[in-house]
Amino acid sequence: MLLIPCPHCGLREESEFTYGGPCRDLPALDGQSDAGTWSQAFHMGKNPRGPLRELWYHSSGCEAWIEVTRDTASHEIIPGGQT
Amino acid sequence: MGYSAFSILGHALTANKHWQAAVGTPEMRTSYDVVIIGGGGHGLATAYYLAQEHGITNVAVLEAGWIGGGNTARNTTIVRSDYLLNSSFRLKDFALRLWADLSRDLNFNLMYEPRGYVDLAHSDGELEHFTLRANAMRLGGAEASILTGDALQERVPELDMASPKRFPIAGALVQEAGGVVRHDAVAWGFARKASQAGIHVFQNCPVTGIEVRGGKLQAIETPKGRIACGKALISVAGASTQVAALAGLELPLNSVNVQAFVTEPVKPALDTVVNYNAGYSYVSQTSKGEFVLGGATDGYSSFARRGSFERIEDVLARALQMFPFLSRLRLMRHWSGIADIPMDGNAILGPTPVEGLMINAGWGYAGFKATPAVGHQMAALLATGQLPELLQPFAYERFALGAEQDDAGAGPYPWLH
Amino acid sequence: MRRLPAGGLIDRSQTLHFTFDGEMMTGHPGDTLASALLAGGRHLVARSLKYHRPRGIMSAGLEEPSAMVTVRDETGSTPNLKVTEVPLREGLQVSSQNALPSLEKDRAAALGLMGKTISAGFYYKTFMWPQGAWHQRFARLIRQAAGHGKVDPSPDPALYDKRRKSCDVLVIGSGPAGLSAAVTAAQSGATVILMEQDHVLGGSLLSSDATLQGLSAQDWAEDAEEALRVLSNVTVMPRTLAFGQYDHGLVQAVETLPEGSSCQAVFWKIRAKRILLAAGAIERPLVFPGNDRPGIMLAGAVRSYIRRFAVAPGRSAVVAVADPQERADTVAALREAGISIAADLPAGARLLATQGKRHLTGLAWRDAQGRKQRTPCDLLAMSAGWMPTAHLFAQMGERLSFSDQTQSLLPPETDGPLRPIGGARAVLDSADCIADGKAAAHQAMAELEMHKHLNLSRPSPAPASAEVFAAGKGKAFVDFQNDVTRDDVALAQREGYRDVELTKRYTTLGMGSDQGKTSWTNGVLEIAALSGREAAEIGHTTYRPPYSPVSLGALVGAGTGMQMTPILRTPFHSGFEKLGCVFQTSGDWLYSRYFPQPGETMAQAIEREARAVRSSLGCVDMSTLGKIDVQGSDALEFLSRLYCNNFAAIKPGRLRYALMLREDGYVFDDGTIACLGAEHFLVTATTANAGSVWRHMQKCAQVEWPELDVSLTDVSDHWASLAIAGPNARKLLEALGPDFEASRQAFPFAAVREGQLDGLPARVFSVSFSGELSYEINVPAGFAEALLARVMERGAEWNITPYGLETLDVLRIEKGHLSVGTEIDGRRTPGDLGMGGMVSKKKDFLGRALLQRPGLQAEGREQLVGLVPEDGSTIIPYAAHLSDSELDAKGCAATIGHLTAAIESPSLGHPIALGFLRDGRNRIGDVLWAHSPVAGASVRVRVTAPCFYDPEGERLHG
Amino acid sequence: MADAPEITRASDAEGFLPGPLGLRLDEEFLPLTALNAKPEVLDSLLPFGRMHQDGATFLLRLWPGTIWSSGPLSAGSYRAADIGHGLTRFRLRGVEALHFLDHYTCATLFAPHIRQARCIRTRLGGHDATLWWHNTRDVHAVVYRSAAQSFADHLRALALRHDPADPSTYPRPVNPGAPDRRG
Repeated sequence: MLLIPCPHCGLREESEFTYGGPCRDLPALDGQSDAGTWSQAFHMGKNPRGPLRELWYHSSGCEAWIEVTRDTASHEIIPGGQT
Repeated sequence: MGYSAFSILGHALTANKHWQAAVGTPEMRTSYDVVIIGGGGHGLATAYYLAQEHGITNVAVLEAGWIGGGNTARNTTIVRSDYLLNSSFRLKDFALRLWADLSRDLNFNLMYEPRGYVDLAHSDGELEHFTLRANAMRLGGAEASILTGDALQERVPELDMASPKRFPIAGALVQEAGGVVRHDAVAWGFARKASQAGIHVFQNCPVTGIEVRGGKLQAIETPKGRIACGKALISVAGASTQVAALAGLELPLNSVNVQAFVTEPVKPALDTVVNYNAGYSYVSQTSKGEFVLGGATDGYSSFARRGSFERIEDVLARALQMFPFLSRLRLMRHWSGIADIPMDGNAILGPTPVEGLMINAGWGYAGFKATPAVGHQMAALLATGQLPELLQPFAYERFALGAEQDDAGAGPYPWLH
Repeated sequence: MRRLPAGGLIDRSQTLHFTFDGEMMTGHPGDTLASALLAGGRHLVARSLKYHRPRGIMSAGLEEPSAMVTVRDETGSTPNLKVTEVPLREGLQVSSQNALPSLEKDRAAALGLMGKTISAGFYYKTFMWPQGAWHQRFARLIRQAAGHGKVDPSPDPALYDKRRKSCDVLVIGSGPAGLSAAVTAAQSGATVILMEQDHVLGGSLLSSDATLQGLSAQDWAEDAEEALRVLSNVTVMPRTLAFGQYDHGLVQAVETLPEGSSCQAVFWKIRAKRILLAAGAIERPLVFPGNDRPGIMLAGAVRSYIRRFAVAPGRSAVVAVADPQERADTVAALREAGISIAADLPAGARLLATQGKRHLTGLAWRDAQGRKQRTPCDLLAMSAGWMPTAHLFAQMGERLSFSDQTQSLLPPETDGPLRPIGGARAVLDSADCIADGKAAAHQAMAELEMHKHLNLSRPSPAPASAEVFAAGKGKAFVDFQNDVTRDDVALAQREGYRDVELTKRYTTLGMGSDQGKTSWTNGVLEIAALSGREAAEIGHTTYRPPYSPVSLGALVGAGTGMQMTPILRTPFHSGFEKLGCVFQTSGDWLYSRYFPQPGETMAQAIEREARAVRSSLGCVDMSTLGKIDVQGSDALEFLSRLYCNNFAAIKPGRLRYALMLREDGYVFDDGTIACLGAEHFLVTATTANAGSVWRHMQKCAQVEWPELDVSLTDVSDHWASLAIAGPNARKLLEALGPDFEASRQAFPFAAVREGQLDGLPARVFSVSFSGELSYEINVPAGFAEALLARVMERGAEWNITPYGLETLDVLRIEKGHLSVGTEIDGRRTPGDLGMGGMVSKKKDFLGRALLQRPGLQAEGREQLVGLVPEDGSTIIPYAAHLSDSELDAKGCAATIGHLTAAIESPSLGHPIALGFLRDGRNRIGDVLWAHSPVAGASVRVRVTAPCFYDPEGERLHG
Repeated sequence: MADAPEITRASDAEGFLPGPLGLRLDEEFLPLTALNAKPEVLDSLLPFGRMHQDGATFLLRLWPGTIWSSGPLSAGSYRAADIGHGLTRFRLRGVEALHFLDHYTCATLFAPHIRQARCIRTRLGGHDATLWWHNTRDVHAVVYRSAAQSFADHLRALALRHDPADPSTYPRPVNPGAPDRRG
C-alpha cells in the first residue's frame, strides 16, 4: 500500500487515488500529427525498472491529477521528481 | 532412464543414490543454432519442441535465476480456453488439448486435472455475454456450457448461491476441460526432456547484451561468455522491456504487479475452479490441500514483486461471497508476479524488426495456460522461419497498424486489463 | 497429573474444562492448549502429513511444526490451529487431525514401511499411465491423504472488523528488548503502540531465571508493563500478531479479541514512522534419526512449560543442548521440576536413534570417545542454537546473510523504517536485550527529532556455541510438518534441484503452515553440507507475509454479504418501491428493472410497458447517467477537443448527440451536450462510463490543456432525471407546466429549456433513447418524490406506465441505438457503429490521429447491422454467431460476426436482432446463419439496416 | 402554486447507531454551491485545506480550484454550480464520534495539520467522504447522495463491532504529566 505525496493534501494512502499511467509527451492536437508519430508516442516504451514519471488522480481527496516520480522496483517515491 | 512406478521401486532399493540430474550444468559453447532467453515454462517448452518436432538440439536456454522461478512459479495453475476473440481462443484451446497428453510425452507427471472451470456471471446481461463466449468456443470445436439455477448448484455444490450477496449469481460459463496443472512440474518436465535431447540449460545466467548489426542478430552476451547465434527468442515475461532494450527494441507494454495467495492445507473441500466476475476472484484447491486464490493486477507499473494488501482483501471478500466457509481458514502465504501487459492486453508473438530475434511477451497474468501451445508454435517459427497462422494476430506491429486484439475491450491502459 | 504443585503464571483458583478427542481434560486460565495437554500427560497429539508418524508438542510458540488440531467453539470449528497458539477457554472441543481410525491406531502409519519409494518428488515420476489416470484415480487418493484438518462447511457467524491506527513508534514483541524500547520511546513523548502476539506480555522473560536490575525477570517485566499502563500516549495490544510489513512503514496485524467481545478478531493497519521488531529468536532443533517422536522438545520450550505453566513435560530427561550456559539453565529448570537427568550429552556426542512408538522411551548415542550408549528417557530437551525472528524485516526484499559466527541468518544493519532489535538480531542475553531496546528507541527518537542523539552502543549478536552434536544414518527430519528428511534434501541436490528455491519446491521443505520456522536454518546447513558449498553461498528463499497464518474472516472485516462494496440508489428508489418495482444490481447501481402487475412475469411486464410507451405514455428513471457542468470562455473549445463530432455552431437552448473517442481512435462513450449559455454546457455520459469520463475530463482540463479557461463540476447526483416518453409526452409536459411553452415550435427535438413544472424548478431536455417523443425532466434530487407523484397523478389521463431498464433496452434495440457493453464494447470505430459521417473533418480532437491507422480504416471491418428471421417469425437465439456456412459434422462453423442483442419486438410483432457483421453494410439483404450451439438453434436471418422502427424519426417530433 | 416542496431525505439515518458507543447519526440537508476559479483567485477567499464559518456563511476549500459554499455568497470572480441536492450531509454525534471514524478513514484524522484544520476529504469504507468538525463530538460527514443509504448502513455495521471495554477504541484519560502528543 503506497503512500502517495499529494501536493495539496500531503501523504495519502494509495486507495484514495486512481492510477493515470506513465506521463507521455503526446503530440499537440494541431491537426498535423499523423498516426505513426502518435502511435510511437502513445504505445511505445515508458516501462522502466526504476524512476518513472506517472499520473495519479486523487479521486477520494482534492480531485486533482498529480504527477509523481516513483521507482517502479522499490516503490520509493522520489521527491521533486527528477529522473 | 524413464520415470515409472518400477523405476521408483528399483531406485528405492539402492537408497535413491543413482537418480540422474534432471537438469545438468553443461559447458557453454561459443555458438548455438538457437538461443532462448528465459528459462520459464514458455522458454523451456520452446526448447523441448525444437528438439521433439524439428530435431534441432544445438540450443541454449539462458535463465537469469532458477528454472521456472518467474511467473511459472507464481501463477494460480489454472488452464482454460474460454475466450471470445477467435485469436485468443484458438491458441489457448490448442494448449488445452496439448496439456492432456503432455505428462506422457514428457514422462513427467504434470498433474493435469480437468476439474472444470466455472466462470460466474452476476446479471442476465452478463450471462448473455458469457453465452456469446460459450457459443464462440463451441463453434471453434471446444466444449462449453451455460449453467444456471439448480444445474449450477449441482455442478458446484460448495457454491453459496442462496444467501443475499452484493452481486447475485445469475449463472456460469463452464468449461469441463479447464482445470489445474502443477506449475513447477511444467518447467521441470520440459527442462528434463530438453536436457536429455542435448539442449543446454544455463541457470543464474542473465543476458547482459544483444549484438545487432545491420538490423540482424549477431550474438548474445552473458557472464558465462559470448554466444554467436543467428536466431534467438526473448521469453522473459515481466522483464521483456529491459531485455528487448538490449537489442534496441521498444515494446508497447507495462509491467504490473499481480498477487496470489494460499490458505493452510485442508482436506478436499472444493473440486472445481470457480471465478467471481464482479472484480476477479478465482479460487481452486491444490492437490496438496491449500486453497489458492488470485485476482486482478495492482493497477500501476511495478517490478517490485510486491503489491498492496488491499488487492488480497478484495479477492477474499469476493471469495467469501462464493464460499462463506473460507472465512474459517487462514492465510498461509501471499506472493506476487510481474505481469507484462500490452496496450490491448494480449500477447506479442513472432518476429521483431531485428532479423532473427523473435519475441514472446505480453502474456500478463494469462500466460501459464498457453505454455505448450506457445512453445510448439514458437519452435515452428524458429525452426522454419514461417510465421504460424495461430501466431499471426499477435504481431509486434499491430498497434501501429491498428489491429489490436483486445479481449476485454478495456483499451490502451495496461493497468486496467 | 504433571502439574507442578506451585508456581507458573496460571490462575489455580479457576479450573477450565475441555475435551481432546472426546477425553475430558482440565487446565487453568493462563494455560495454552499445549500446556494443558502436557499437564494432563497427553503428548501424542497429531500424525505427520506424509508418513503419518506419531507427533507430540515440540515447542511453546508459533514455530510449532507438528502439533496442529481442530478446535470447536460456539462459532463452529477451525482446523490447523497450533496447540501452542490457542489460549485455553472453557468448553473447547479439541480433536486431532489426519488420523483414521484414531490417533493411537492410524492405518496410514503403514506408509512408513514404504520407505524410500515415497521420498521427495515421487509423484512426479509415476501415476502417468494410462492417460487421464492421474485425474480419474490417483489424484483423488493423493488429495484425501493431503491436507491436515477439515473445513467446517457451515457459514461463520463471528463478526470481524478492519481498522487503521498510526503512531510514531510501533514496537513488535514484548520481551526484554520490546518492553525496554517501548518504555524508552513512550517516556520521551512519542505515541507508541506495543504489540504482543501472546495473551500476556514478557516474552522470554516469563521463563527466565535471570536477575535484571536487581529484580527477577518476571518482576522486571511487570514493572515495565506498569510504566506503560500509566502513560496516555501508549496503546498496549496483547493477542495481536503483526503478520506483515508493507510499503512505506505499514505493518498489518490481526488482534484476537477475548471471549464475549463484539468481534472475534480485528485486522489492524498500522502506519508508524519507526518500527522496532523485537520478535525474539526461534530455537533450532537437532537433525538426527528419529528426532520427531513425542517427548522430544526444544530446550527453551521445556523451560517455559516448567517455569511459566508449572508443568513437568516428562519424568526422566536427556539434555542435548549445544550452548553451555543454556544447557546449565535447562538442567536447573529440570531439577526445579523434580525431573531426573538421565543424561547430559557432552559436546561431540553422536545421536544415533530414538526408541518408543507413541512416546519417546530412549535415546541411542555415541559419546565423544565413540562408545555406544543407550539411555532410557521420556523427555529430550534439544537445542542447536537460536535463529533471529527477522521475518518481518526480510519480507520487504532485503536479504539476510548467513553468519558463521552466530550460525544463523542475520539481518544487516539498516536505517529503514523497520529495524530488528534484541533476539531478532541475535542478541540473546536478557540484559543485552534491554540495552539494545533502549539504544534503538533513542536512535529512533533522535531521528524523529524528539530526543537529542545519545549514540548509545548496540550490543553485538551472540556467537553460536562451538560445541555441536553429530548424527547417525537414518530418517532424520529437517522439516517436521512436511516430513522432509535429510535424504530428501540429498535427493533434490542429486537430481539437479540445487538452487535453494528449487530444493524447497521439489521437497516441499518449509512450505507447511509453519513456513519452515524450525527447519530453514537446518535446511540451508544441510544443502551446504550435501553440495559441498559454504552456508553463506546458499542464500535463503523469499520471506513472504504472513509471519504466521491469519484468519481470512478478519482480513475481510465488515465487507461481507450486501456490505462488500458500496451500492448506489437513485433518488426515485423509494418512490419506485411503492410502485412495486423489481430492482437489479449492475455494477455500482441498484436500478429499476421492471414494474410487474400482480401475477405478471417479467416478459409480460416488459411487453405491456413497451406497448404503453409506443402507444401512449411511460416514464423511466435516467438518473444514473453521468452529468458534468462545464463552464468557461474555453468551454466549447474544451468539448470540441474531447468529442469527435462537430457542434461548433451549437446555440443556447440546443442539444447535440456526441461521440467521445479514446486516444487510440476507438469509441469510448456517447452522450449529449446541452448548451445552457455561450460559456455554459451540461454534458451527459453513460452510466457505465460516468466515473471514467469524469476522470478523463479532469485529466484533459488539468494536465493536457491547462491553458484552457474551463471549470468542471460533477452534478450527476444533484439532478434526478425522469424521462416521460410516448405520443402523449408533450401533453403531459404542458399539463405539468402551463407556462412552460412546451409547444413543438418553442421546444423542438434536441433542445433544453429551464422553468417551473408544477412548482418544481426543472431543466428539461427533449432527447430520446426509445425513439418516441420524449422529455428528460431534471429536478434537484430532493424533489424526485414530488416530481414522480405529480407525473403519475397528471399522467393518469394518458394511462402513464412506469417502465424499467429492461423495457428501455427493448425500445432502444428496436431503434438500433447503442448501449455500452454490447455495441460500445471498447473495440469499435465510429464507422463500425454507422457513425463515420459524424466524425469531423475540420477540427483536431482526441483520437483523430490514431483513428487514421490502416486497420481502423480498412474495408471489411465488422459493422453494426440489423437482422430479422428469414421466415419472419422464428426466434433468433440471443448471443448467436453469424456465419455464411451451416454447422459441419462436428457442430463447428467459421464465424463472420456475432449478435449484440436479440428480442421478440413488441412494437413490430416479430423477432429482431442487432449485431456486428464483417463488411455488414455491403451485405444488407443477404441471408446468413445465426448459430447458437448453447441454445441448440441455427436460424436463417436476413441482414437489414440497424433501425427497425420509425427509421425517418418522425415520432421524435410528436 | 404550492410553496417549495419538502426535500425528501436520501437515507433512513435518524437517532442512535446500534452497539455500545452511544453514537447518533442524523441526516440534515445542507444547501451547497460549488465555486470554481483559478486556485490563486480562491486563495484570497480561503486557503486550501481550510474551512471558514462566519454566521450563516460556511466555506470549505478541499480542492485547489473549488470552494464549497453554504449560505449567502460574497461577490467574487468565480463560476457557481448548485450541488446541494447531490450531496447528503450526516451528523455523527457522541463522545467517540471522531475517534470512531478515525479507525476507518484512509487518512488519519488526528494528524497534526488535520487536527488543526478540522476538515478533510478522504475515503471511508469505499465511500468518498468529506468531513469537518468544530469539536470532536459532533462531526459533519458528506457523501454523494446516491451512496447515502449505503454509507449509513455501513456505519451501523461498524458501530456493532465495538466494545466499551476495548481499550484500543477510545482515548484514555490524559496523565497530567504526559506531554501533549496524544495518539
